[in-house]
Amino acid sequence: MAQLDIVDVGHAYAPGAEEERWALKPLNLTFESGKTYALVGPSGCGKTTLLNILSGLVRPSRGRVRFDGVDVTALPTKARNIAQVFQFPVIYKSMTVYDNLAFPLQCRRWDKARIDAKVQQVAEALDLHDRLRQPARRLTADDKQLISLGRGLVRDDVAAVLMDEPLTVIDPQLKHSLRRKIREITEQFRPTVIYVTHDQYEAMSFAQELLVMKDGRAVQQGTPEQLFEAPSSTYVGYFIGSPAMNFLTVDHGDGPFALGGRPLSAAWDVPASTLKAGEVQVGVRPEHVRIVTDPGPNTFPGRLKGVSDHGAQRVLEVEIAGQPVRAKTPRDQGVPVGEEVLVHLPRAKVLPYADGELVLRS
Amino acid sequence: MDGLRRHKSTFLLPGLLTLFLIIIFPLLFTIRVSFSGWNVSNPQMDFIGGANYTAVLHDSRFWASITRLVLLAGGTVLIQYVIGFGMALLVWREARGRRFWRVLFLVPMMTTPVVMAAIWQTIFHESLGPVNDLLEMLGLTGIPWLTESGPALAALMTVEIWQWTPFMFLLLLAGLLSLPKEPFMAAAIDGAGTWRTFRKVTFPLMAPVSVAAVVIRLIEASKLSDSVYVLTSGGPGSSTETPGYYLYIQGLRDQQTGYGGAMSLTYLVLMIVTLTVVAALLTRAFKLKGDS
Amino acid sequence: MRSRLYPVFKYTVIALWACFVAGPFFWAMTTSFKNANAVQGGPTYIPWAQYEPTLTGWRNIFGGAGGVDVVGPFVNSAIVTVAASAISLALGSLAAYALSRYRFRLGFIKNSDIVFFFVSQRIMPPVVLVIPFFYLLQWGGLLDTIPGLVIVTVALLLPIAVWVMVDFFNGIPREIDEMAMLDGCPPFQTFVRAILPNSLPGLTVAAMFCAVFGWNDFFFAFRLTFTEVQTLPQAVVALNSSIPPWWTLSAAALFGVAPLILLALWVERLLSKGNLSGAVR
Amino acid sequence: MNLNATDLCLTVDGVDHLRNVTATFRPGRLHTVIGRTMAGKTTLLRALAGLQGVDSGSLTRAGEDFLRTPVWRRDTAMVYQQFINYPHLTVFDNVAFPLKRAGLSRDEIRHRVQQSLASVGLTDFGKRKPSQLSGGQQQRVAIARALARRTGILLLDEPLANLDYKLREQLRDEFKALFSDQGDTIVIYTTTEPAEAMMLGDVVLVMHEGRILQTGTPQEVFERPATTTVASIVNDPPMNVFAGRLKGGQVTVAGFQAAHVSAHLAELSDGAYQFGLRATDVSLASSGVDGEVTYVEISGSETFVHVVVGETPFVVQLEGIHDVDLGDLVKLRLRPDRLFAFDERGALVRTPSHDLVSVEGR
Repeated sequence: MAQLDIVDVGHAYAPGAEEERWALKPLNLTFESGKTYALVGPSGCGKTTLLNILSGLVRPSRGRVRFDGVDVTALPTKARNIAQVFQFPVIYKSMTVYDNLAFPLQCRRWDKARIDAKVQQVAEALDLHDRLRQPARRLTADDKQLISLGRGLVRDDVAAVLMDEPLTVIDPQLKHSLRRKIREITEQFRPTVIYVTHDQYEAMSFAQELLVMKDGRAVQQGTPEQLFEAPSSTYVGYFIGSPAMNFLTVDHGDGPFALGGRPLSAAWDVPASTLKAGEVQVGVRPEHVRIVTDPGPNTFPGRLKGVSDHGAQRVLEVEIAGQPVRAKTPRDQGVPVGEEVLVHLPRAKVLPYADGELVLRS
Repeated sequence: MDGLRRHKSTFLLPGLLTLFLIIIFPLLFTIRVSFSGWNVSNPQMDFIGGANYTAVLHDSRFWASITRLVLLAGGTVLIQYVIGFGMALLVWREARGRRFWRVLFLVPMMTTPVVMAAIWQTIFHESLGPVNDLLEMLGLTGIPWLTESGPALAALMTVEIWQWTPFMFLLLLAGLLSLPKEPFMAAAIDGAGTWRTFRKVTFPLMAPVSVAAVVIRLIEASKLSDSVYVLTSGGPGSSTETPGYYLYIQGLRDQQTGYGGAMSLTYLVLMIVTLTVVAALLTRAFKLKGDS
Repeated sequence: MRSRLYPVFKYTVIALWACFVAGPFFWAMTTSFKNANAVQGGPTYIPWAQYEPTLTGWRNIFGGAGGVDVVGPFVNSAIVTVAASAISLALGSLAAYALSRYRFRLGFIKNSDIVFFFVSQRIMPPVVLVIPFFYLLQWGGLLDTIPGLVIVTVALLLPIAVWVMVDFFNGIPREIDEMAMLDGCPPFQTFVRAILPNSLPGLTVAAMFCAVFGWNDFFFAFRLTFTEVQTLPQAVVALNSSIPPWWTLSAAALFGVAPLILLALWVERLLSKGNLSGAVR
Repeated sequence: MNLNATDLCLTVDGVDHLRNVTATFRPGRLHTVIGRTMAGKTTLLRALAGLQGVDSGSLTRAGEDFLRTPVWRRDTAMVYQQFINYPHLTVFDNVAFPLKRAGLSRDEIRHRVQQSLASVGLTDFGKRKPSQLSGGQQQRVAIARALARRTGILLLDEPLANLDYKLREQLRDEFKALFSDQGDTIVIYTTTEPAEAMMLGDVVLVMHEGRILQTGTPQEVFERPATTTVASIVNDPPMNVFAGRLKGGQVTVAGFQAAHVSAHLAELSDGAYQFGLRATDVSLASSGVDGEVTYVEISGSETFVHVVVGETPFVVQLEGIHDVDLGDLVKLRLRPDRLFAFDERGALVRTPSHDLVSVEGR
């Protein structure tokens, strides 16, 4: 297990392209030893490029990659001591499960007894110990993915385990259980894991920290809770959470914000001097929007436009001052009678955004 | 797709019937003629029982040609496979001018075997051909390639290898090009060297293509006769005769139609049985069944 | 782990094999410019330096005095190849489509057995077929005619077409067929409008194999056509008689294989684009 | 013209795919068929489309024996889970394909294709090939083709299953508008996701192991699930179902005292029951039943905490994203007033008291 440092790394597939068009814009990152990370973003966001730079498949146009302080930028995959789980399950077809797991150790010329002990230990954790003698090609796709993971885990010294959308070809039905299994195993062995996915569910359920990427940039890094509670940009607010965060354009003078002529206070004060002339928005999660019966501070008259029944929750579509707001309410709260409603936006949960970026508390 | 039963035959039947009609008449004809004494002096569909078959069983020239074919086909196909696979591996990925090499290595299979055999005949010519010229330049003595049985067989094999290694090369290269990248990356990550990667990754992944290529070549090689006709005419004596060529001599040149028919069918059954067994053995050896 | 000698080894092997492959062509090329004296004088390779090149061989094959005509046979070969390939592809892809999409069951006979029946025709040695064909064509008055030869060649090519196309169709999702039917196409239209347009790579590969095997057939032509319809291989082999005029033979041979050498260029392109991979699997 | 299925049965290789499926599908309604993977949903759609024969039963539409009508005359369009389009045709020609088969005039075709592409937001993509589009766009093309035909029957087989969750969320919202006005078309939509079924369906059919277990409005199915199986299928995460005893006004479950009985169960006689409790009705609290966290997953804006109490597993749904670690010891509070009671065989006995009451308007 190692700490991975990305120092000023950027990459362009077409040499000489201007920086705006690089697949990965120069960035600095640190992946701490023994933690699990997810790189998440839509296709083309640069997450796969970053993964390939870590695995040595792509040599970055600039910057250095360090594993535990050692510069590995110029080293090929083979010399980097990483493990990788691919989108499509990769196993050695001609070998048994046992031989598949033992293969990396055989390549390293470990002695037989040591290999055996290690393989047994890992197979136990993967729940494959009763199938060690079976030909690996007979296993189902999800078990094959576990073998791929296992081939990394048998090596005590593996620097990091990279996973490239490992659930892509797994039956929807089995995705949950495999994801759960992978998580349990990584909790047990604690390798440094970097997990690439386009699926927010997967990323948030799996990783301790997420790195949200967009257009070749790392937009925000943080725990799932941080991304949910304080998205650094309107993009993250949209990307993380379902339904997405509500964003309302507000008026700002010298005093507090105003929405539809009524004052709206946010979680923290934003000095007018920090705001340029650009658009100012506030963001509030649908989970935090409340339909109330009594007027009060941060409470606005709204118009109920529609109701979506999601089962245990309902999503109410409300319009405040001509802007749509969604509120997620528990089912047993029922649906308000009539069109006119009062909407409360709890002050502590209303975050200010200027030009799409969170305005930091000064 | 149920409810479409009426339509499915409309697609299949034209092709199936055409082939059936083209094949079935000759087959029935051959079966019938094999029980007759039809020959050049007695062109009649009489009935003489299994006499022709008894004669085939005792025809040592026929059985010698069968043995020869087994060695010839087995040997050349094996060599074709090894060279074809080797060349495909060499020009598979990074290689300077690989597209040029690929085209060049494909050319012989495109050329007409009999036509090229005629050229080969000039190449192996004892005094005027370049092979002996080359040997002499190297300080060796020339070899009477086409007039002594050992060298004649060697010449025949050389021509076969030249002609058909490209076919192996084509199938195997196409197979290699369709392999996914990931297993090779996984092997690199696991620390496998070149030889281990070949043995544990490339070769197993190529097993289905390999089996298909070898079986197809064996089928085609079992019919070897055109090149023999042009190159050695089965000679000297009958030392390079293949069953295909011997059948031609008996059935067509000497017009022993009845006897030739019996021999054809014996040969056909032998080939079908042998090739089926070989295909099954290869398939099992590479554990292709039950693969997901 | 690869040593520095590896590239040296690699390109040496490639070069050696390339010499072996190209050798006969080089020999034929150089011989085609010789005359009787140059051939009788023992093997020589380099024109001007070792012998004086002449165009006798090439003149002979294009109707020069005392030569042979290869243009007529060339045309015959082309007609037979194109016609037989076209028929085989049409019948073969129809049958292959049926075998790929529908389940057939006739007693113990299943789809795979029918595919095997098609492919197994390749095992038949031509000699087995040629005698009965002789009588069959004679009876139909088709002996020594182009249609006769086409029919026989179809028997040779149809198995190839079926073999390639079944695999190819298996690679096209069935949902495409289903969708076309839902969109209002009866089965035949489904095949023509939705499947065939997506099968070009497969058809190309099948056509390539058909062309090679059709063009290169010698045995059937040799036994079933004589004077009226001679194909190119026949014409060349006829030159290979007792006193070989090697220069003419070489020129004719090169002329006969040239179209197919061009085919190799095209096959390589298919290969590089990955179109052949599906057909091989 | 209703589509009536009666006692449809299909067994393939000894596995029952359809078991006595009887249902009436009505024009102008959207029917969602909800069930787990392999429940027989796809088989049902394929049987309705004529792509799959059945062993017995009948299928009629306006007096016509539909089972004898070939696929190409069933007036049916279908959208697959995989994004199926004609690879060789442009987007425009893909949508126009069925219209040309139907023999419409060129102007009419052009008009309809443009209208249809506009409705799925692909107006400017007509000249592209499907392979040049993203997965979401390919699926939109498939939907546009299905809509353009204005068929009597429109089948959608888990059309969102293979899309990212953000896209799924977006298309789900669009579908609501798209299918709200389908004139006389019978729309049948299969899904594994309760929220999708509830949100889109006018009628919900719950399918399991080839059978239709319950048919009703989303509300009926959600609030009065006929059996424990239905209850677990229509809730996401599945409803917690546990065996217990009712005795002297107390509910006991496998050794722990779960709850006092609230009013709605008061009249029930003592004895063995199965109880159901939605994940939203279990919470982590400072006092309550002791349990251990076995797994945590995050889905959109909710955290699902899997807790095991003794031997009984529970799923707790928390709003928002919370940091809970595997192995944490927690206390659960079960809401007694939200308990569903089923008999030992799983049939519904009582529902929580005030469910249907608070629902008004819409």
